[in-house]
Amino acid sequence: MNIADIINPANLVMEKTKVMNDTPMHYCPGCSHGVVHKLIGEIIEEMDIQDKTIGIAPVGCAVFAYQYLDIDWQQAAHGRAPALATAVKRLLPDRYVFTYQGDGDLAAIGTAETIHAANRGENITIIFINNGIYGMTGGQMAPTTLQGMKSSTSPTGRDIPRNGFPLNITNLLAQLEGTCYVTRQSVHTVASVRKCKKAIQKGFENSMLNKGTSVIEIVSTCSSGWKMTPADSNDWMVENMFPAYPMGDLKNI
Amino acid sequence: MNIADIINPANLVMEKTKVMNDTPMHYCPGCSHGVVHKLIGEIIEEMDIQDKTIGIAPVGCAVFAYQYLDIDWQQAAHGRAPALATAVKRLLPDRYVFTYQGDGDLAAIGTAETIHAANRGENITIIFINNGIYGMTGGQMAPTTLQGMKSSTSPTGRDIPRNGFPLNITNLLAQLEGTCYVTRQSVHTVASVRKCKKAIQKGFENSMLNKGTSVIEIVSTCSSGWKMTPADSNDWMVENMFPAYPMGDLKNI
Amino acid sequence: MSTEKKHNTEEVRLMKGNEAIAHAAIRCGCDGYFGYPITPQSEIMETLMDLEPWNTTGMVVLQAESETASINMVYGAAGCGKKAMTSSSSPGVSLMQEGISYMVGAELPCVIVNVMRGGPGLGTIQPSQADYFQTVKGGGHGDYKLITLAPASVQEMADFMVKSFDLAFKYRTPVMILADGIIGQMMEKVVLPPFTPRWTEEEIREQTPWATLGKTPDRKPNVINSLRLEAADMEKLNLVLQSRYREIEQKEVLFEEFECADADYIIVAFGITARICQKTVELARQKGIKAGLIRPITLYPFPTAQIKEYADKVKGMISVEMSAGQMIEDVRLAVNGKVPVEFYGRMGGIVPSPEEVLEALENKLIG
Amino acid sequence: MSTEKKHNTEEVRLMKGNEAIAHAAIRCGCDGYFGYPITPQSEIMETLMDLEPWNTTGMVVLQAESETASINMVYGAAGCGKKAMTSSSSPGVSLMQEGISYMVGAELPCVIVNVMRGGPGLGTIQPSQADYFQTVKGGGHGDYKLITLAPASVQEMADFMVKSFDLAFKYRTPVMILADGIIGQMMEKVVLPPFTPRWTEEEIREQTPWATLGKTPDRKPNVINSLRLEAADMEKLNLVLQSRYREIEQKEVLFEEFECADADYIIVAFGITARICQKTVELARQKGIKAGLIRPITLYPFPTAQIKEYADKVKGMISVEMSAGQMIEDVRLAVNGKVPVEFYGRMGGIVPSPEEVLEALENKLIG
Amino acid sequence: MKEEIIIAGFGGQGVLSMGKILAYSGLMQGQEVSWLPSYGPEQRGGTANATVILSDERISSPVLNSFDTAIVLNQPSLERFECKVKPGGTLIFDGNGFHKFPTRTDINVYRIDATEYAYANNASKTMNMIILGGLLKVRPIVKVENVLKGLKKSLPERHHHLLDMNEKAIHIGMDLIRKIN
Amino acid sequence: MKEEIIIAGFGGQGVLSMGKILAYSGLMQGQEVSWLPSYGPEQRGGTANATVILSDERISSPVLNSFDTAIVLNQPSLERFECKVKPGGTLIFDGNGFHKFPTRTDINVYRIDATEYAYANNASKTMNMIILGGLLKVRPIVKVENVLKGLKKSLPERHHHLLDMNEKAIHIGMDLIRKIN
Amino acid sequence: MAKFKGAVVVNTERCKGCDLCVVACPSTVLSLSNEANAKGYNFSHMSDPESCVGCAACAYVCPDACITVYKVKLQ
Amino acid sequence: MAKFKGAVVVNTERCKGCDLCVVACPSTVLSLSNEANAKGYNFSHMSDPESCVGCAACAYVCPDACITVYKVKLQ
Ligand SMILES: Cc1ncc(C[n+]2csc(CCOP(=O)(O)OP(=O)(O)O)c2C)c(N)n1
Ligand SMILES: Cc1ncc(C[n+]2csc(CCOP(=O)(O)OP(=O)(O)O)c2C)c(N)n1
Ligand code: SF4
Ligand code: SF4
Ligand code: SF4
Ligand code: SF4
Ligand code: SF4
Ligand code: SF4
Ligand SMILES: [Mg+2]
Ligand SMILES: [Mg+2]
Repeated sequence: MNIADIINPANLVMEKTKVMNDTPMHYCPGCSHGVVHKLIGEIIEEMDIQDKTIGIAPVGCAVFAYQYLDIDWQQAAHGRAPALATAVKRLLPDRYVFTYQGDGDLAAIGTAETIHAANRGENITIIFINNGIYGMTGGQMAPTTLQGMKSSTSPTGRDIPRNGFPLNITNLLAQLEGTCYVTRQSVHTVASVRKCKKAIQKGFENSMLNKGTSVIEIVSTCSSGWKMTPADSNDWMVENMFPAYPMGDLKNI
Repeated sequence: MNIADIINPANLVMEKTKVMNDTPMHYCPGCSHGVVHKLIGEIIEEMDIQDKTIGIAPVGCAVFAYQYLDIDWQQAAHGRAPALATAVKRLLPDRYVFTYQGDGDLAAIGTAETIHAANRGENITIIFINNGIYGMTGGQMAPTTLQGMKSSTSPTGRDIPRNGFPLNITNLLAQLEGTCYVTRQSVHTVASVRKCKKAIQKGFENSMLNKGTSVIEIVSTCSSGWKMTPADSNDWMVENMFPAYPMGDLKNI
Repeated sequence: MSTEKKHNTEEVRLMKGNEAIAHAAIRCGCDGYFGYPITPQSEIMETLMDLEPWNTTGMVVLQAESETASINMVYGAAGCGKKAMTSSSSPGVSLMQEGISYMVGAELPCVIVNVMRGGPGLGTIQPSQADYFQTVKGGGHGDYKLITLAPASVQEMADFMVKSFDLAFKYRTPVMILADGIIGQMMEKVVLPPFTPRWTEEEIREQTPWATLGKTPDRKPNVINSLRLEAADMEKLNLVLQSRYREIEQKEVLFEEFECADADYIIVAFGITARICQKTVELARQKGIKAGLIRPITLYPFPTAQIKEYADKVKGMISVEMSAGQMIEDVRLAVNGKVPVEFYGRMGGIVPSPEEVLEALENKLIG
Repeated sequence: MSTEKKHNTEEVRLMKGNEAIAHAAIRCGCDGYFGYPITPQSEIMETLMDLEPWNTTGMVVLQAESETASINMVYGAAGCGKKAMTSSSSPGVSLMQEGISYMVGAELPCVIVNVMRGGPGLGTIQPSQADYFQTVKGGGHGDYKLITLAPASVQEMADFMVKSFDLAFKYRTPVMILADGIIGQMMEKVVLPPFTPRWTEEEIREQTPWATLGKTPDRKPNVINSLRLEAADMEKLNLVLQSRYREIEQKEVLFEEFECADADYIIVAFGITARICQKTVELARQKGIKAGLIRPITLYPFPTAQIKEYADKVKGMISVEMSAGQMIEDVRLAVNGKVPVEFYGRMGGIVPSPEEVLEALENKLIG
Repeated sequence: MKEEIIIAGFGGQGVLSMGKILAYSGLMQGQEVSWLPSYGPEQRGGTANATVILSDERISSPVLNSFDTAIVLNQPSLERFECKVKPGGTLIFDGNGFHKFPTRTDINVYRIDATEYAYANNASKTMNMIILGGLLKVRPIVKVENVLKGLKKSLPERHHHLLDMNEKAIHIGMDLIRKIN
Repeated sequence: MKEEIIIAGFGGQGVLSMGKILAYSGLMQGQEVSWLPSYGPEQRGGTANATVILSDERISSPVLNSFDTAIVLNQPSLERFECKVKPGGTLIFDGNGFHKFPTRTDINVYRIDATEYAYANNASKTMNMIILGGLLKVRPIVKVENVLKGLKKSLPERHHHLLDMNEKAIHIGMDLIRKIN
Repeated sequence: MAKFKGAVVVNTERCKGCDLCVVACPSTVLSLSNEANAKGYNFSHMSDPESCVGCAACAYVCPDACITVYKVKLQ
Repeated sequence: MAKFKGAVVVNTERCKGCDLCVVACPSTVLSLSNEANAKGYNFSHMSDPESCVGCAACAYVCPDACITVYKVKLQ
């Protein structure tokens, strides 16, 4: 059986979800954002909720998310996505409302909005891409940048006394009574991609069950900011990010 | 022995600290703010650090703290006291720098500044007056207002689905690696006043030991906001606030 | 039903300006209020919480964690084609400047109420008009204008609430109601606007086809967004906005005249100050001074043409404000050098009296 | 010692405007920088982090969690009599408006650098001058003015850094350096300012007796504060500020003229636009059009008197800006109707070319 | 007819609600009215006041510098507002706790010891109305029936049984007030 | 003398640093210089460019609409900048990956296959300098010695041993470039 | 066992009559006066001075720092 | 035990040559081409197509959703 015979719609195993359009993504080669976008698109397709989903895009590399996933989007001011999502969900309670935020967006400038939306138990899904750096603006230190990790504003590595501790904001969110599901995932292997997809889907489902806020942190790579190849970034992430941000559910009620 | 004989400097047991001046405080009768002011004044007098202490006043009923304690003060924008304190302490590391903040100031609008200062482990002391209400502006709901508690913006009582959960921010602060001492106190009895004073003093001392941030939450009353007499407020606090905000050290390292 | 009963009586009521805002918001079909307490306007949210419109019209009322959150909640709600509003006072409105600029850029309608107090800084809670520049020239970044209505009575607080939403949706822009501590706090007679139901989802789809309600198969995704990576695209967005502003300047100017027909001297004043200056005009006329008053009701669009016209007829004008002199620049730009334009103002929460304004007019203009 | 070695060479260097800001800040004895990344000015903090001044001058450099935190850190540092600064770009500066108003009210000196980008909203990262109103008229609440310096070269980025701190402390006011994406990003030759040590605590006590360094027995407590509960007190504070502004308007105006002596037409432009318009003047002169250029260097205080004087000599003026027309209002207020004042501008990050400005001048003023 | 009134006292003395009742009364008899409170934290423990205007014509400025009538219920308010009464105008004070007394002779000064009366008769809830009664005795600017209508309008229904008590208080005040100059 | 240059290509092709080296070279020979990059996220994956001006006089506008010389290293850059070269000006392109080629005849068009050369000779680190060499062959706006001085100035000391290699690359570029119209 | 006798001085002009000292006193020494101070507050005073043991409980809890406490040891 | 044979189609114009599919493929089917696409990226392609088992690992990890996977069961 030759290849041309295999490549036949009848034998299709996997293809790009229809919720994702053909616009080439602006992300750097190997960027985790792309994988997560794909998963969201697939979930929306599989749950058949394209007409019921409203995404809130951050300011960060994912600011252009609206160019790639064919759903309705609002682009929020830096850090304020949870405030937008709060209002959207309260006014349209039968819609799936999710925010998509980076670590600068969610854990620095947006700290108050994130914590208060989660503490109010807004029935939204927060997808949190923690790549330990400000990708969009050229690789500055993020709240989640690891001790000793280099960035353009910590060129000799994050120094605790000067720059403070890496902020494990997901731990805090898990503490809040308003959250129902808080989990930490990654997308660097087939298995992790599969698990992550399930987690996001659970977050989406929760938002219709009046259970409160779901937070899916996805520990991610930023090969540009980290100045490594994508493959090396994955290895570095496993070795360095995972100990600080361990995989798994923090809360599931 | 008659009273006139007893009232004699030689027999003095307790008087107003000299760090507190003679300006009458604007607080409502029985307001906890007054007791805490007094304690701070006493500690500054006893530690003999009047010339080394810089207080950061909030926006809230304590906005006028600078009128009563004879130390140098900066009056911060609503919620931003920890940002001011960060800069003051970093530029004057041999000074005692403390913030004095209400629950609206610290746990609502100032959430991000509070969490990040604490997470950076700024060597400051945060004195946090949690009276479960916005006293200054006339008794609106605060992040710490209890479930079912009435306020001018929750006239039928805090309703979780609509207003969210009471925010136990001190629990979150205790989680952060930057804090060295996090405790919850009150000032409604002689014993609690004594304990609270020790806690504040420890916070002041910590700030010279390069240990990180000290947070002293003082669960307080606001008889005006709660619409009770001061004495009833104390009872109500013990019965209702303490279960939600239990007394004692959350962290002490 | 119970809604109508609760809200639809046409009687004359006595209430605070702040309360009137709250009542009128519910009655005009507002979908969501998001705010944070600050004196002297906290009664707006308090009244809403008391009226519990979520039980009647279904309006959402949410106390946010800050003004920054409030304005961004308004953004989210407005993005869904909803009638959303917030209110605050000066320092709180400063915190909204980024959000306001974003809403302009994303072409979103909303109503913002600023019940001004004396600044700068924490200042005082006493009334002021010193946020004129912030509102009218642009406190946020970038080129934009906010339609600005300046009520001078409790009745206008109620009426402008309705009008503001109309303008906001007509031009897809945030609209500011610029009041002050006095109008917010004082009680006067008011007839509340009639009850209009909130838009249904069908109406929203019709009225605001750009709203993010979920992408249906019949259309492309709707995106609420102020980002344009390419400068050329960003300039295009700006040109759209600017041409809209030209239209607004043509069509939406509102102002009131008092004794201007034969006036030698014209006072220009807005909001509560105009009420005070009306008394000044009366006092002046008693003294034989032919004074008149122009009250800009829309601060943007400013009644430039109308003032310009009077510049040919009078001997001078004086701008009276509770500020160090802000609107006077727009008066001067309108007059363009034809007659002297003087200023009288009080700052930091002091309210000028009719008598002192008369004195200023006599000293500065008549001499 | 190693500091002097590192910073004190007088050589000509090639660097970005943003880098020049960072170098000059260290050299002029800045005590603290607090900022949050945003394009197109992130190199300011990056350069500081790279230079590690904490090892040399002891300067504190801290990446804050937001612009709101940054400006309030600046407040805290300034309250201690320290030379503190922040930098950002348009949306970030909008978030600082409350803090700026507070610093004005508390009479605190500081330097804020705004490397403007196209707005409104998230807009574009391309260069813009559309934050003129926000800066010069008052983006925050209340009556205030910010001394505003508009550099047009990398050299001026360095020089104005030094000058800004001088002015800030002279008048106890925040000072804005209003640059744009081009000046921040381009490299040019620059001679850095000489090295000045940071003030010692004794010097601070002398220079800023109001600073909160801890209450010593010889004085009353120092309080940094913008609150005045009584309106009368708040008005007093405002009167102090206003009289200071009058002094600034008298003493601190800076501007540059180019070919104005015999000009029939004057272009008014600031910052990078003035550089472009200089070329326009050259092109115009080649064509026999007597054009000249006035470049306001201080946008506040604006060179009103100087422009007014030219209004008697020329046939018309044109304000050229990377905005929809903001500075033009100040030009018109100065000219006060004497000659026509036209406008040419590009928006949203588009930079006008010298040729198109010439065309606009010909069409609008001469044509 | 136009009456410009200031009512001032301690925060707890109910000066704001007294002003409101007056304003409602004006409303009931078809007048233009305005009520402007002092507001904000200075109320806390400190003093409060309300400016009330009742007029047959449109009210221009709700902010006043001088008044036809001043009702002052504590010492600081007397000191602040005595001088702001227009010549020929009316000053009413509750003498309780005063150590300095009004001195102007170009105005009509009345004293009403409502606090004392209320204390003695356990009637602190109607102290407001007693003073209002005193005012209406010397300045009958609104009819008592309209005051009661206004009260009815402004009180929640569950408090309507108190109307009688309030009417009585008005008459008590009318008896209690006396001119002292 | 005044030369207005645009250098454009993919983000990873080092166009910004090539511009910087040119600017430094100008600085070394005492000229006025300006270097203006495109900046921001469009660099990511997309294209980047730098405008460089070398002049004996003060430079007014650092922003240009037309150029004496354009160096384009990818297809989109050719499409964007070919039309912006002044008549009589110079266009240099690296043919790698191009499928459409320059068409203008009123300018001098040169091709330099530096990518191909670098690929074949494992010299990708000096690709910049090869192209710069090509430029200097056809537009000798700065002296090679000043380029090297500039490089020395802009490179951290630990990289100074690379100077030789860079000098060689310049000469390779001078050999490689050829006129194609 | 030594016995103590105490006395307190209330700064009556500063006192706001909040009653907290009254509640806190273990010996019911204090009560609020019928008289009001210039601010209109019924201030605290020793209505049963003989019972005072100088324990300072009143002073500890007083929010307005109005109470000065004296104490002597009774032989 | 049934065996599978697979094939993938890479959208070469969309591919950014990030190499993640190459690393992820359990059968080393893929490698980056020497050729660059219009964006300048050396795209991924099947250099050992015979080994493909259609496991879709490559597609799972591809950030740009460039890979379509086909699979047949071999009898
Ligand atoms: C108010 C404001 N401040 C700063 C910025 C600049 N900015 C844009 S994205 C960003 C951070 C991006 O980092 P992150 O949220 O981690 O997202 P990533 O790019 O890493 O996915 C910053 C600081 C902005 N646009 N607005
Ligand atoms: C930016 C801003 N928003 C709102 C306010 C109004 N305000 C003043 S104090 C306060 C809350 C006070 O509550 P809290 O912090 O709990 O202090 P408390 O008065 O209870 O001691 C608010 C909302 C303000 N001054 N500035
Ligand atoms: S900069 Fe980092 S986060 Fe942004 S697109 Fe590139 S790899 Fe992804
Ligand atoms: S309002 Fe509450 S917190 Fe404020 S002074 Fe009164 S009792 Fe204290
Ligand atoms: S000292 Fe003790 S006994 Fe005496 S009055 Fe105070 S609390 Fe009562
Ligand atoms: S506790 Fe203090 S303020 Fe309260 S009644 Fe006693 S003495 Fe007065
Ligand atoms: S389908 Fe599996 S075997 Fe085939 S190329 Fe992809 S990863 Fe390799
Ligand atoms: S993972 Fe996708 S983008 Fe990366 S090389 Fe493979 S096909 Fe190309
Ligand atoms: Mg990130
Ligand atoms: Mg509180």
